[in-house]
Amino acid sequence: MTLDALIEALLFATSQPMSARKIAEAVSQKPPEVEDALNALQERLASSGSGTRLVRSGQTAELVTHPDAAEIVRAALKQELHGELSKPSLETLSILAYRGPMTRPELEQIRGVQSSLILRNLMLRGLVEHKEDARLGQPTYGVTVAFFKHIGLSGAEELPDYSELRGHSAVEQALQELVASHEHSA
Amino acid sequence: MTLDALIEALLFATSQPMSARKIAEAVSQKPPEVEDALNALQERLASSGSGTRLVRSGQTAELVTHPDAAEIVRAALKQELHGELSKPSLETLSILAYRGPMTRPELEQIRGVQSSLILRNLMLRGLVEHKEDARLGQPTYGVTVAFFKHIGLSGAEELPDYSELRGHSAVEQALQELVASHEHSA
Amino acid sequence: MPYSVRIEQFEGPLDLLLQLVESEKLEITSVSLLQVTEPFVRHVREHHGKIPPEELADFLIVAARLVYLKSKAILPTLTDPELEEGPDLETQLRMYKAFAQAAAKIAALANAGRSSYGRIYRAPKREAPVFTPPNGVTPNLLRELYHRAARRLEPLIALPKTSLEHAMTVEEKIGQLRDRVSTLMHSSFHRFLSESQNKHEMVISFLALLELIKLRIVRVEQDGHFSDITLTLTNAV
Repeated sequence: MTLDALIEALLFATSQPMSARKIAEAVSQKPPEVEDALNALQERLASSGSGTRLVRSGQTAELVTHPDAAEIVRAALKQELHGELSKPSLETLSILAYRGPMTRPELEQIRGVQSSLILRNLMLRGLVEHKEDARLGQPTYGVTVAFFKHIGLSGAEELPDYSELRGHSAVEQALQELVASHEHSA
Repeated sequence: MTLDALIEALLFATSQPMSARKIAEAVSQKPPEVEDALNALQERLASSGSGTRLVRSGQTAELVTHPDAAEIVRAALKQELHGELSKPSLETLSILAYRGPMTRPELEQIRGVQSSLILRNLMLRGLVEHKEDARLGQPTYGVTVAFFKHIGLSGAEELPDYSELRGHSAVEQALQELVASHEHSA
Repeated sequence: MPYSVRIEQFEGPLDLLLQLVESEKLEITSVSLLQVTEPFVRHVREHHGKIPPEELADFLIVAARLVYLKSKAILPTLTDPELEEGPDLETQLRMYKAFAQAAAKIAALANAGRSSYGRIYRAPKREAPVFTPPNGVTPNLLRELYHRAARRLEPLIALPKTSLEHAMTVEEKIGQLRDRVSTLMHSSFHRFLSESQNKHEMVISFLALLELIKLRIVRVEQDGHFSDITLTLTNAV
């Protein structure tokens, strides 16, 4: 059995998002091999006409249903449509999805407004989480697999205009100046 | 999306065996079409190197993991049940010990993070259980007597600084905010 | 009102600024920012009570930076390191706009209802409920973890109060200023600013000054292009 099939079975059985580290432990393989296998799995599901797909956010992966099946699955699970996201929520989620993981000051630099409450709110809803890497002595935040499931994408790369916004020069400049002013005041 | 992919998504998400009749209802198709699609699904999974397969017995169909992955899958599930508790799990346990029984929104209000997976895991391990009283239409959770016994206590009251910490003012206020937001949104 | 609800009701200062620039059909430039300074300040003043306390300071800071830009246009020697710090407002607004547009696309995705769903975990039937306690958990560890979680909530609960302390009300400051102007009659713009204790106070002083000029309580006089501005109390009071 190929490693990607083995990982597929593992994600299927545990029925929850799993970190690459945990997957690597479970299948007794090194992280680079797991990374390759996750890519292969994602590719195979997409090209073989599967009803499932792999969603990834940062180091976490989950096996989920294809968005084309959303209506039928929702009806079978007797679930209601997700509630609408408010404008500040969408704004925060977008910034974190395109540019995350980032620290709270970095997020606030872009939004121009104090964001601890909106972050808390989104964490309570499971759409945002602490990511492992800290920067400037601050925790970083990023969107979760649940966020991508909600909007029906398999990961950040599928976001509209991803590469353009990811490398937006104004963003780059502003964040660099933020780092500089931090160092200055430190 | 093909009918076999749609059925795959359906079986995947509901996570249980389904009769052909129920499948036909869910996808609004006639039994012969469903029969054909189930055959197609079975064949696709077998030929595309999937980690899952379709098992059919009599009139029911179920998605399961490939037998070649059985050993790894079993070990991973066992690990989840017997491995070390993560920091977030331990924190959840401590909050439920001091402040429980409480609803999931109450727990999340204190932790500031969505906690359904953690609760599920703690319940699977017999450390947390549903308690009898429901609040705000939600079930409540508390630690089990077996867990208290395991750490050498006969109940929550014997926890260090129990009465003082149970009524911690920050916790109290956070929970009041939750009630207020309920009333507000009602 | 609980903090969790209040946050959803008002959009931030950059959103307001962008809406003003766009409603005037302007490009984002330093000149267009000067053009929307007045409506921005007016909006902040009119919605003062509706802006969540924890966001008020941010609205005031943007207002202050706008007024600062405008003041610099008439008083080129004016410099304030703190208000110059970080990316300029124009850059910041452009960046904000890029994400606001992306957010609209994300909203369309979210509203399409094309969500993915994970599996529902169903425990194998034959396995009876197990009890698998963790190793090394002691009552004291539980105490420590619970206490830490409770402490983590404290800044959040104090937030509205600390934010309000941050953003002293403009009205209060206007009162103070009015008194000061009455007694001094002449007050130098530079001195007025240099007496501010910190950035927030300076922000408020700026707004208050603008307020007073608009209400024709204070008259602004400047002898030459680069000389200091003199504030004079008018007969209106």
